Amino acid sequence: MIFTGEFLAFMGLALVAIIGGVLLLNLNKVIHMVVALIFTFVAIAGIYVLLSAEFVAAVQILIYSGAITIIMLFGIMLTKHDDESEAKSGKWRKLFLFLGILGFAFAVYIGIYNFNVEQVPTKLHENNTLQIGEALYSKYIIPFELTSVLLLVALVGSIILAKNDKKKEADKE
Amino acid sequence: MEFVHEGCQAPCSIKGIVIMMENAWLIPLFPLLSFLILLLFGKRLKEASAYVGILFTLASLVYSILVLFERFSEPTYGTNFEWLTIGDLHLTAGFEVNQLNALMLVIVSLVSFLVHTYSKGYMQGDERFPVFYAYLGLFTFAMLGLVISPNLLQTYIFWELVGVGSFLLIGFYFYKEEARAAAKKAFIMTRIGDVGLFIGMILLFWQTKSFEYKEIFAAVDAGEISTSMITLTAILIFIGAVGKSGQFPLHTWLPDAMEGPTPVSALIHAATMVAAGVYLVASLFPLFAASKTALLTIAVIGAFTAIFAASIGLVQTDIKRVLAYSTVSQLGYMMLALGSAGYVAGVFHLMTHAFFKALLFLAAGSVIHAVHTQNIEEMGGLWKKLKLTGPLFLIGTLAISGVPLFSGFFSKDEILAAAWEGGHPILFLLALIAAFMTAFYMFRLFFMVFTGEARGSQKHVHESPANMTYPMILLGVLAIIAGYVNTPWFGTFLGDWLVDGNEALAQHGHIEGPVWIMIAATVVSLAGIYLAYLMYYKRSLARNWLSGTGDTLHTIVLNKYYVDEFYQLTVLAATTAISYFLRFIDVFLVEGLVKGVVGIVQGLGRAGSKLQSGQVQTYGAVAFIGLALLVVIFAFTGGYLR
Amino acid sequence: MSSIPASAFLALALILFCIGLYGALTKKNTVIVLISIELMLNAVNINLVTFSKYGVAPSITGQIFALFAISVAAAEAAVGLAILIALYRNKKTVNIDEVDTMKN
Amino acid sequence: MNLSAVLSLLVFSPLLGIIVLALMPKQAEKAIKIVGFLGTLPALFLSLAAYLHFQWGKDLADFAVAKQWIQFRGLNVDEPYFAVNYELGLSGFQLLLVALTAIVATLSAIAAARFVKKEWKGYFMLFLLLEIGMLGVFTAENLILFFIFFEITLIPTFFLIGKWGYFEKEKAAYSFLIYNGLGSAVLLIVIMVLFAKTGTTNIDLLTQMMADPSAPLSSDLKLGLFIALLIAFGVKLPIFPLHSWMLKVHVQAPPSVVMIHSGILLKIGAYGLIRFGMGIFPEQFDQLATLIAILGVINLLYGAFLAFIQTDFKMVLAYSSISHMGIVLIGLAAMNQAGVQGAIFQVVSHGLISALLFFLVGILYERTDTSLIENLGGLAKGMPIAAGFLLAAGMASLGLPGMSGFVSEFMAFLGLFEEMPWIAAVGTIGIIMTAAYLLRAILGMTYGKAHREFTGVLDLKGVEFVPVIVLMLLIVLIGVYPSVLSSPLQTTLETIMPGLGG
Repeated sequence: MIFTGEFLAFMGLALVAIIGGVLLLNLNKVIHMVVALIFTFVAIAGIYVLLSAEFVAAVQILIYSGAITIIMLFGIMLTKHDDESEAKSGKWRKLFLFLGILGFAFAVYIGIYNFNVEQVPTKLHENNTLQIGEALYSKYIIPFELTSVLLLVALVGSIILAKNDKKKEADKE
Repeated sequence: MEFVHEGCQAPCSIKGIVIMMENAWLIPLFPLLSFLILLLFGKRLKEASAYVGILFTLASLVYSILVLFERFSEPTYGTNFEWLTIGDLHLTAGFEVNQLNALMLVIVSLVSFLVHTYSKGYMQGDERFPVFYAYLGLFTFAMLGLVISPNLLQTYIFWELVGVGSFLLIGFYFYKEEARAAAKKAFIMTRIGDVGLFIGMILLFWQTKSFEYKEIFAAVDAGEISTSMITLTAILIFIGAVGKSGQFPLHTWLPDAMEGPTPVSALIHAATMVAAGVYLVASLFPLFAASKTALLTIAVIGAFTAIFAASIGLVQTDIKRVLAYSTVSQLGYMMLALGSAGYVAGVFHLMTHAFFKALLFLAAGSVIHAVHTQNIEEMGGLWKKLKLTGPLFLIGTLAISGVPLFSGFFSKDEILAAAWEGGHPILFLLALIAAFMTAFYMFRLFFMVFTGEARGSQKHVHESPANMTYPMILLGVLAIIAGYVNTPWFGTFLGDWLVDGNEALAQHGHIEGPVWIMIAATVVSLAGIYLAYLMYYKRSLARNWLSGTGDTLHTIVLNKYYVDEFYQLTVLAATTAISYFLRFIDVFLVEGLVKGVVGIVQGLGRAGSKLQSGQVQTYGAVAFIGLALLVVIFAFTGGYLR
Repeated sequence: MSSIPASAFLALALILFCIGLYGALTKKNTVIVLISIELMLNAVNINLVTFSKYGVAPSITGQIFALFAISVAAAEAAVGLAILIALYRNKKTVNIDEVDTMKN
Repeated sequence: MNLSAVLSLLVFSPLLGIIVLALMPKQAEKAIKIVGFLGTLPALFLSLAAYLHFQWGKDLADFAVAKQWIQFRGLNVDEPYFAVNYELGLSGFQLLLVALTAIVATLSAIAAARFVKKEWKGYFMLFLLLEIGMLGVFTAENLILFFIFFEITLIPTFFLIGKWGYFEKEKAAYSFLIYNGLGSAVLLIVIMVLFAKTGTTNIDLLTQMMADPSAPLSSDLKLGLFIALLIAFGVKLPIFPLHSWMLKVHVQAPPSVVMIHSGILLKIGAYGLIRFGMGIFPEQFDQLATLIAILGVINLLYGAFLAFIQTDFKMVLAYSSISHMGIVLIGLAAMNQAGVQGAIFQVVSHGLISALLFFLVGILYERTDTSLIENLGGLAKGMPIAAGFLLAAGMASLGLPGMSGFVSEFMAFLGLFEEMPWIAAVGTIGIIMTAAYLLRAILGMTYGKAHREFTGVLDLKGVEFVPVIVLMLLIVLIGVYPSVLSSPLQTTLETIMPGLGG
């Protein structure tokens, strides 16, 4: 195995991502968990760069590290949290789930291990954004437009969901 | 439908002109038409229905007579078409006109026609008048169809239809509980017999691969069927005849069937349907003749029924029941004749009996019509009031008693001769005793009804209308002269004709008995009449000189030897017991099974519903663990479960 | 050409996916559950992008799909949060094991 | 002439009715009833046309249709495909059952217009869906397709019983669903094993494959599969002791559904036994023939004896159905042409007769509010026409010659007497018992003293005559001229029989 700069970068980013994930599982305060996850998201953006997907990396930072994390923080702020929540829930379930996930990971790992992927030179890193733009506006135009519809629906839906009850409550009072 | 002419042997195609017989299938069709028309339009036709029925049966009658006359000069005619294909088995339907069939056609259509005419008067005013005629049409159709059937299957089909016709007519007064019970009993009792016929027929089929009489007889002749099989099938078929003809173990329905309207009793339970059993045995005679055991069985059952029913007839007080038991007894005679290989004797008596018994029933109907009761204790002295019915009834009584010169005398004589010649001296003796009893109870009936003082409340006693008396007169004439077609004195035309051209039957033709038999028969019947005369007319002999009312013997006989009660206690009770036992199984075992199944399903359901905590995470966890398990197994085994 | 084998990326994605899954199925706090799901989606995106570079026929499609997945995830997060808030308003809790309306 | 679309059209034609119904307002009672009735007509006309097509001497194979549908295989490219095709076909036997289904369904729609008192829209939609299922079951040439249609019949029936039935309708519906669900689960296992082992679910292919001694199934496995099939269809038929669900259904379901249920759904069991049991596993059938004959006789007698003591006329009819299905088993057990043909005849004939009887019972129940024999009596006075038809239907049911019941009973026994005369002889007791219990029940209701409160009840009227007369005419037609049924059957018999070695 050759320690190229690329490899070192990968190792570092991967480590950060995994540590972020583990912290998410083990931290006690909800806010801390979310913050831990920001590291993971950013690290993943780095991984994308390594995979010659600069545009996706940018989107990743914008949406995950930016938008989604902020949304989650708002969610946390708008609700009450008795933070030492981890307690009674079934130990057995956790154990079984852990074993199951371990088995699953192992099985998939065997698949990955035996999976020999050929590598051919690509031009993905050249004008990545241009390529994506061309593809999006030609081949994937319909899914793209549908996505916009989806986002619109999600926007309207969330507003209604979040708002509707308030009105009712107001009616009650 | 393609008609296959196979019954037509060489001579007939040369002689050619068999127009009447060729279309003999029309004969049963006329009454069927009558049935259908009345069924559909009866309500509108009302009383006019009678004319429809009468006209169609008249057509049948005329046609039957023409066919009979044609049959005198022409050989047997028959034709078939394919009715049902079962793979390579081809079952046919068709018709055949042989001597026996032709004779039966005339008897049946004649009696039916007369009864149709008679009923016009008798049933006057009944609100279901058209229905009655419709039923009569159905019955006549079935009976005529039965008579011309060329194969066992078709015979069986019409055999059952005849049973239904009889069932419907017995239950005609459906609102009477007795009628309902009687109809049900008649149907089920005859069905028991029919099953015998059914089994016998099918067994025979697998022996010969055919239902055709001709082929069966050919196979019997050629010795293709083992003797034991012949005996078995013959006896099974005879069971069918036992059911229909009211022979001993299955006779109980026939007296009860008297709940039907009286013309029906005359038609079905005297002249035609009950004779179907005898007819069946007669038309299958070559089969029976091939087995000594079968013949003996028939003879013994016939003789026993004859004396058994006669003894019950001695004490009955219902005019129709007396006649019913006498019918059973006379049918026993016919069976005895056939069982003693007296083919001609049996058929001959069948014919004469049809006439005089129909006469008796119609006359009895006329009496009932006049006095509105069936109990002979409440009659008496009707001779002067019923100027026509009385003498006619007397003619019938004389004929059935076997008084010389009347038709019954000749046929009964021939049966006695057959029994004697057939080597059954004991059966002969039984028959003789039965003849004595017959004479006695018939005259007892006659004296009680027509002579002496009027008992009971008879107010407006009047003779029946013309359309009731004319049929009786015609039958009266026949009851006198029908015997002369086959007598030892004037030639045995009927006997010779019946067995003509049929080798299997030739040896069972007319039987010339010793003269002493004739004398003995005469003496016996005269003795019976004299005894009845002493007891019921002169009353010089007390009615209870032998056995008073209330005596054990009298009670037993009056209750018909408790056969009904016996069945009630054994067969019916057993059936009910089995049914309840099975219900026990159904309720406890099968339902238990059900409960078990339900329990398991419910248990599974409960266990399942515990998993339904409503928490998405649990669901997800369970689903994922399952998936993981599958994936792991998949990974380790490297593919499908092998 | 890259010196890192594709399996490294796939393995990383697998680990992240498992972490996300464990979190989604065990955490009580609904917000965290939602975030865990986001993590799983991210893991999937890594795979998509990986296969857009590696394999016999690399193409931009993988990245495009990753983009779609991201936008759907964003929408999901928004709706999920809206539901969460509505739920909180009714139940005064964000603990997922206290939400069992499906049972009735 | 290409007729391959006709069959799909035939099977799915009720869909048209469903769509139209879906668009109609709930309250339009009359219009819904008319549409529901019209929805059954295309299938009826098409099936009659197919029958005429056959009678004019054309080949029924013209109707066969086969399209690729589902294909899949394992990860290895060299593995063969597992293909589930969309295959419908029509043989003489299937043709008869399809025609029977179409006829009874149409008549049942008429009956439903009479008997269903609420939520007509839902009723007729489910009813038409049920018809699709039934038509599909009888035309499917493929086990998986068969199974799908089989399941389609279960669900609507469940709702039809559970929603529109009498007092204990839910109980009846559940016991129907549980039993038939179990039966179909067993059936599914059999189908899957066959599929996995042979790679095909086409019935004809399977039949040929099984006849081949080198088939990839051991004889033990085949026997096991056959027994499983016997159980699966035994539930449906039903065979003692799997019958108790059917009693509840017959008593609780609305008359129009019972007409379908007893007339056709039970027949799926018989159809399955003949087509799959006898067609695919002839040797195993032969091995167990004696057992099946005994089961048949048990069914026959058990049903008859129990019918003899029932107090509810519907129960009498329910047990009589069990009894009559015994005759189907008897005919099949004979394993000869007469027996099998008798069994098939019995399937059709009992379909018609029981539809007629249950329709009449429905009428009686509606008019008098009771079906207890002891509460009735003397109905011939108040409603002579209905009583007359009831008696005639009873006569048909007890095997009166000249009606369809006799022909089938006769042939079934004819067949069995050749093979197992003793068992058959015991079975003939059933013939007597049938007469006894039917007469007891029917005479108990129609004859005798008239109950005063029933003197004013209405007789049959108007549209009620249609089902009664059509069914009666068919019954008599088959009884008098059985070739209408037997001629389409000859080819079917010829294809089944070689497998039986007889």
